[in-house]
Amino acid sequence: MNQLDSPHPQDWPKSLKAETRALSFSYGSRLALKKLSIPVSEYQITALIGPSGCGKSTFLRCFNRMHDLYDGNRYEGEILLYPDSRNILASEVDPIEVRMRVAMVFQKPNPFPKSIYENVAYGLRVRGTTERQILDEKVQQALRSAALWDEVKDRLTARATSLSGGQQQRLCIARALATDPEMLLLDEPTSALDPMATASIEELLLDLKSRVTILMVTHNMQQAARVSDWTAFMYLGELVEFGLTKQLFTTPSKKQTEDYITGRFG
Amino acid sequence: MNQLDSPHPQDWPKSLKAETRALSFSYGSRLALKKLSIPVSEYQITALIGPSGCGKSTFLRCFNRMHDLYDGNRYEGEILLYPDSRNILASEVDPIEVRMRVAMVFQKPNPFPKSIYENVAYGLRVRGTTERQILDEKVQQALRSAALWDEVKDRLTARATSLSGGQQQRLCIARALATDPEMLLLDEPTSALDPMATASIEELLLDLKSRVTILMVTHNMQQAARVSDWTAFMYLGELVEFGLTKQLFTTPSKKQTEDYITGRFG
Amino acid sequence: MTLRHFDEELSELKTKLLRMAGLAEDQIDKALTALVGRDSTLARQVIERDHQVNAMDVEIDEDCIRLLALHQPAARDLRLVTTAMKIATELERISDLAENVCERAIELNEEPQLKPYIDIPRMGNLARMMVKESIDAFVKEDAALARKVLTDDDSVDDLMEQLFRELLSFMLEDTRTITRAIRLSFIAKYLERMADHATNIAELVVYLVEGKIIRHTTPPGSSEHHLAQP
Amino acid sequence: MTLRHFDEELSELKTKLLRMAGLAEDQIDKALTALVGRDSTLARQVIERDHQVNAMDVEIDEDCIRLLALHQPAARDLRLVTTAMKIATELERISDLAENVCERAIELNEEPQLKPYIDIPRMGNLARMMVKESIDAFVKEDAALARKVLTDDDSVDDLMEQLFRELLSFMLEDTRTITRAIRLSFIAKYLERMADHATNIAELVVYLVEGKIIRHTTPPGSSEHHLAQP
Amino acid sequence: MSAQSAPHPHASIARRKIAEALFKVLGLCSLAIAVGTLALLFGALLFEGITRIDWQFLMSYPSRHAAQAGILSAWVGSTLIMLVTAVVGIPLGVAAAIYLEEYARKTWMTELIEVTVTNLAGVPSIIYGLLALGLFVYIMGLGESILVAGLTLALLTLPVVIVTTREAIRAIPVEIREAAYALGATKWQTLTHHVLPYSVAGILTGIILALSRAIGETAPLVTIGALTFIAFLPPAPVTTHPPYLSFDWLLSPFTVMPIQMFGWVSRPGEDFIGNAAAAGVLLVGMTLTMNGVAIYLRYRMRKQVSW
Amino acid sequence: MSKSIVAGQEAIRIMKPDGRVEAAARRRARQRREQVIKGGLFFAALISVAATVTIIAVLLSESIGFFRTVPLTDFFTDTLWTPLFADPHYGILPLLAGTLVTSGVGLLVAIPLGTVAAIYLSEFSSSRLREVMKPVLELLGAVPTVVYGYFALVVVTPSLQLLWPDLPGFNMLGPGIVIGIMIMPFVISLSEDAMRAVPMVLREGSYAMGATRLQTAWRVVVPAATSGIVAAYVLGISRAVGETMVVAIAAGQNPNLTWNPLEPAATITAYIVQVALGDLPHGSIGYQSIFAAGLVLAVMTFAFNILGHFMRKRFREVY
Ligand SMILES: Nc1ncnc2c1ncn2[C@@H]1O[C@H](COP(=O)(O)OP(=O)(O)OP(=O)(O)O)[C@@H](O)[C@H]1O
Ligand SMILES: Nc1ncnc2c1ncn2[C@@H]1O[C@H](COP(=O)(O)OP(=O)(O)OP(=O)(O)O)[C@@H](O)[C@H]1O
Ligand SMILES: [Mg+2]
Ligand SMILES: [Mg+2]
Ligand SMILES: O=P([O-])([O-])[O-]
Repeated sequence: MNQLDSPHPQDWPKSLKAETRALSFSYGSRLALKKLSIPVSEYQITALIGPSGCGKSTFLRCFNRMHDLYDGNRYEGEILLYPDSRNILASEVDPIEVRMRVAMVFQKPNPFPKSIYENVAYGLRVRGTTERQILDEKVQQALRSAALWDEVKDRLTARATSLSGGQQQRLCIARALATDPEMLLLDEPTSALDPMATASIEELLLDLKSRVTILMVTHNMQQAARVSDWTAFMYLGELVEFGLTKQLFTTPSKKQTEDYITGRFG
Repeated sequence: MNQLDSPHPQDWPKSLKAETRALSFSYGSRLALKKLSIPVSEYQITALIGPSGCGKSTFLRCFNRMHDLYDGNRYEGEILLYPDSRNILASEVDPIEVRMRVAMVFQKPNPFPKSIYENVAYGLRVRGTTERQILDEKVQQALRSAALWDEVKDRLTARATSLSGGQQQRLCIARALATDPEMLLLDEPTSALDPMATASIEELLLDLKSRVTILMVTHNMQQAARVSDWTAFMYLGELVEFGLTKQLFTTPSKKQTEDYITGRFG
Repeated sequence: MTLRHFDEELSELKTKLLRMAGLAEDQIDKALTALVGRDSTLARQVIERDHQVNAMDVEIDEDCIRLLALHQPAARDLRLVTTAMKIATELERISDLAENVCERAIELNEEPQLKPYIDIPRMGNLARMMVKESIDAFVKEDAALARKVLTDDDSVDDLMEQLFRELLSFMLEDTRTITRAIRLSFIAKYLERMADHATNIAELVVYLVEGKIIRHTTPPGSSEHHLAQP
Repeated sequence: MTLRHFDEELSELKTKLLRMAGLAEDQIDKALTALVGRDSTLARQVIERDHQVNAMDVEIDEDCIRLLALHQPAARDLRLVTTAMKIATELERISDLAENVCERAIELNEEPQLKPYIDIPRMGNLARMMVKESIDAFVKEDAALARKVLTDDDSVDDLMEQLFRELLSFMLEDTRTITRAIRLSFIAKYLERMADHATNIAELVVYLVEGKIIRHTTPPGSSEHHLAQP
Repeated sequence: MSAQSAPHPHASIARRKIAEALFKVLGLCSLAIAVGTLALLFGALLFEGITRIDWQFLMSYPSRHAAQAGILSAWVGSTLIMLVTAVVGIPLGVAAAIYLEEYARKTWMTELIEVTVTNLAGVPSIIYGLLALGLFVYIMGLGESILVAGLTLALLTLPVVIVTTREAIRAIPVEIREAAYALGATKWQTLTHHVLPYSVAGILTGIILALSRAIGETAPLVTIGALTFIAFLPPAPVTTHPPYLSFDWLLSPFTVMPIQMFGWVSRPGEDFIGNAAAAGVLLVGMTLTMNGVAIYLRYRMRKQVSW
Repeated sequence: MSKSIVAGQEAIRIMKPDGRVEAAARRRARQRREQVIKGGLFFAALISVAATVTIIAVLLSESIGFFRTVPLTDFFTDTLWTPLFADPHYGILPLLAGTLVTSGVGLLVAIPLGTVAAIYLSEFSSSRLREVMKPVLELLGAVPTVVYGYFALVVVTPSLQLLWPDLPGFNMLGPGIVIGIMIMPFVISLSEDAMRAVPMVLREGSYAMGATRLQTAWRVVVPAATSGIVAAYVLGISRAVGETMVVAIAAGQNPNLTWNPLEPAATITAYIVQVALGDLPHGSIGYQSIFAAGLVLAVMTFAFNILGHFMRKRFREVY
């Protein structure tokens, strides 16, 4: 494992769920990620922070090969998913297979304009599950995990778009959880929400981490500070510093990190 | 002057630029503001905070009668603009006249798709100024005030949309300043910007307040805390608490305010 | 909605402070026992244990810094965290003073007892009570209880002055008692300082609850007018 | 880009602390002059002035809370603010101790001088130096200078022990000197505490600069082994 | 406020307001012309034609005598041609739109397809007539038949279907697609589970608009040699013998309503103007009904969808 | 992987190491299916290219015969178009003139009225009026052209004759005006779209500066929407040039080299209709002449369409 020259070298995750090794990524000829080696600690929350355009979203979307949907994108390096140490960027790996293991929640809540129930059940249906009983059970379980069950249990057939923004985002989390993913990616999951909805999502993430490994991007440093266990600070497609959140926010080892988190960047 | 039952009654602004008196506002039949009496202190920054939908933007937009652009809106009560104590909501007052005194900057930077120069000169042109020399002078002065002159002085004829988000927002501020408004309204002026651009706008506002009275809405409590002198906390169209920012954020007098600023709302 | 996780951290912080306070009280208690019972072994244990309190001070300090850095509390939450940080320092000082008492006790134990200790344990217990009550006030966020502690401080000061006078008379009578009397007067001074620190904690609690800084508005407990002209 | 306004506030905070430290040093200085020059008027002035330091303590405390609440600093900024808050408390204590020195000086002035004061002013000046240097270290954010202060503390402790021994011999010789000797030993103790507080400040500076809490890792300056068996 | 740049704010406001009032009058006049034309057109058609519309008019073949002439063969022809157009044009158009929106990568080929689609949308209909005349009638030898007419109109409506379908599909936010993919859905699943169901109202609107345009087309059908005088019906598509279905009607000659109307308009003399107007009333009625349905559908859709 | 293995989970875990072989087979099947679907859709998309190519091919191949007989110089310089006469002339100019005059009249009606109406609808009208006007304009655009031809012949020209009593029954002015009204909804709709696409925040920005509605419309909205509005004009021109039935019915069918809209004349489209209505044998010069005329028309409209396409694309990219 590539140990960064951190002042706290002992503070490298003990148990990994995933890890990138010299991951580079280009949009066409534009190199957006430069040899990133970042670990993702199992059953913890890892946050990616950095100025706009530094490649946080790009990095995140490598983990479920979202970039494969668009032309001209190129990965280099590896993303190993543990425990099987599979390199999910390998050409013989089907992106769909990766997406079945690694779920994602987006910046803007994006429920399907279907019923609440069908939204949550969708991942299962795509995988071919049709038995009503399994679906019911899983949907309920996922909604409970997303702390949404009590609010929607009486209107599972209502349109998902009739929910409030915060509820929609929790629904999207429930949808992602319904298929028991090994890892959950979140790309600025609260940037479209008001402070109260944000707080409830943050609470939810803290609850969820006992069950699923979470990798999240956030624009909001305070959010990373509040919820994450590990933080990676990126700049211009490169990793500047990775470490325990509490260390990074109190005693960062790099001047650049210090400047960024105290708002004196650039 | 209507003194709220604040624990610090001495902390009411000394010198007012404006003041609402029992201001109510309805969108059609929907009552959005309920008898608000809020002072706006001269040459200081007053921030409006509160949960989404509490009526912050609605309140702000009363000050330049933006609501007159749409049908079915109804004001009640008064907004007095000092020193002349004119009630700008009076039916004989032309909204255009109000807007010539009170400038506004919006949530998303909205430069006109014209040159940088023309953007700043727009307010003057609208008022009929055509002399090149006056325009040149005013444009430069406004760009300097908005801390943008050095960045754009060599490309005044470039398209405003070619600027970065933060620069665009400063351009919008320059545009608003070019006509020497008495008061500047800002509706979440940094919510579309990244943290660095946000910081530069905040610095700018702090610089500007020696010259113009500022009333701003912000979603971001920390921002209100950082930049404002006075804060009004609104909820469901009503004023919950108004006071010195430093008091409101350290020792609010209302439980509701306390809960909101510590994130325990609702 | 509540910020459950943050609230949990805050209550954990309180619990830690409570534990630290318990430890500090116990240090006072044991120091007094060691002194009164002339038990140097116990005294050494107390000295030994001070590092635990020190460690908790550092831990609480780090927790507070972390909470400030990661959660950026405002209003009451902020007062709670900064207050906790300061209370930890006070408790640490109290434990230090208990250590000092023990040091003197050990020295005293090498000579015969000067006199039966009556006022000293009373002072000590009063100081311990004040620590306990101020921390209770903190945990319950009870300003009234905190204000009560402030008045207790006067009794400690009175006791100390009485003790000083008594010790002075001993010294004047018999020069062989001087070393011991001085040691005892230092112990009295230590106990008085403990009470002062408890007072500080109580003042912090008032600030926590009411948002008002009241220290220096009460007559300062540290302004000593003991040893009034004999 | 820099956060100009916030940086201004931070440097204002530093300036305030510097002013407060200057005041505290001056209090020490004046207290020593009053003591050595047997000038009760000056001593009373010092006691009178203590409230200024207290007021600054409250002011800095409020400033820090305000900065924490309004700007939510992180990393070094956060360390700066919390450190400033703690340093103010230390300075306030130092000024209190200067006040205590003056109280004893006034009492001493009502009797003939026991002995020419040599070690006491030396101790006092050393303590004042330590305060000055620790605050310099803070303003310059200079950890090396702060570490130097930590070593100075030992000299103060040595001086104090020497003084205690000397005072003890006075008392044993002549019981009429006891009251004065005790007052002087308290003064010595106060000065030693000042040095300890300066040490605390220095430790805070190291934390500010390096992010490491070093207090309690150095042998505690307050663990007193004076009054070694006569 | 600075006094130097705007010395008389009230005067300036007043002046600007006058200009504004003048412009408003101008705008209302322009709109009035458009609406007035429509009203006038309806009025004229109804005035001339309403008396001619009756059962007999609907159920008669053309005739040399204006009073006996009817539009039976025309509306039957129109209906059958629409059937062919719909069957051929809709699947192709929708499929092409799906390809362009969902599958096409940014290549020169895609760009070419895009340009040709927008170009075809603007090509005069008579050019389609020439295309059909050259290709279907002569090269493929399909004659002046219903099939050729249907194919021609299918080609003509293809761009309309493609453009409106694409717009409907494009209205589905990319987030929805990414959500489906992120859950492990394949492209086809994403398409059939989400994209098409959510855009069906928009697609339907496009189809109706395309057919309403086709039903009024005259020039291309004239060009391929449609006759105005058809006094018989095409063979019935349903027969009494097995296999009960017949496609002979596809190759039958035809006329359609707009051609019938054109025929009557171009005849010298006043007699047939009434017939022309009556056909016009029916034609306009049909297209307006179809458009009305489309407008209503779109209105419903707009109200419903909130992404 | 989450610890709790609940019954039924196997169904959805095609990734489990033991299920990998089966998953591979399923994956291949799935990928094959996706490929087939993609191929089918691509074929459908190609139809439009094929149609364009075929149009060009048919027009070219049929006109080659024509241009073997008629030299290009004659075609573009001769001032008579009489292919069916005994003394045939093949000068396209009269048809071109007819086309240009009718479209010109149409544009003179459609562009000013359309632009003003679009600005009015987008910037001034109440939302109620807009909601009513948009569908009305759409209906105006949906009326079959043959009906407009009837309207031009039966209503417009007689009305114009009240103004100019010696206006012939067939003339270019009447159909020109009707073409203008016909493409007006199109111009209004496209320009209004372009103006609507200008974000509301820009307008509010202007109002907030103290601008009136007209100033906002004229100084901010129209400049911002320029390329969209011009694209509307260009596509409108293409429509006008290709319009057939109105002119065929109401402009007369005599090729007549004149720029005077009060005279009757034939347009390219009208000529094609006229010939098609007759019974010309396949391969005859008359038959070929309609393809030559069509080629000219196609070239013109292609040019406008492609120009308009790129302008619209540009304005769409801005917002
Ligand atoms: N589809 C794309 N094609 C080309 N370049 C892209 C694309 N998406 C992103 N980029 C570029 O790659 C870089 C990294 O973008 P990315 O979206 O990952 O940044 P980010 O850190 O997530 O920023 P933000 O905080 O604004 O979301 C940026 O410079 C961006 O301009
Ligand atoms: N144009 C409108 N018509 C009807 N109701 C409106 C309109 N605009 C806002 N409202 C309602 O008025 C209330 C106040 O809205 P406003 O936009 O002022 O809230 P806000 O405090 O600015 O919220 P946010 O922080 O989300 O911007 C809300 O309930 C909103 O739904
Ligand atoms: Mg708002
Ligand atoms: Mg200690
Ligand atoms: O530590 P103190 O000097 O305040 O007792």
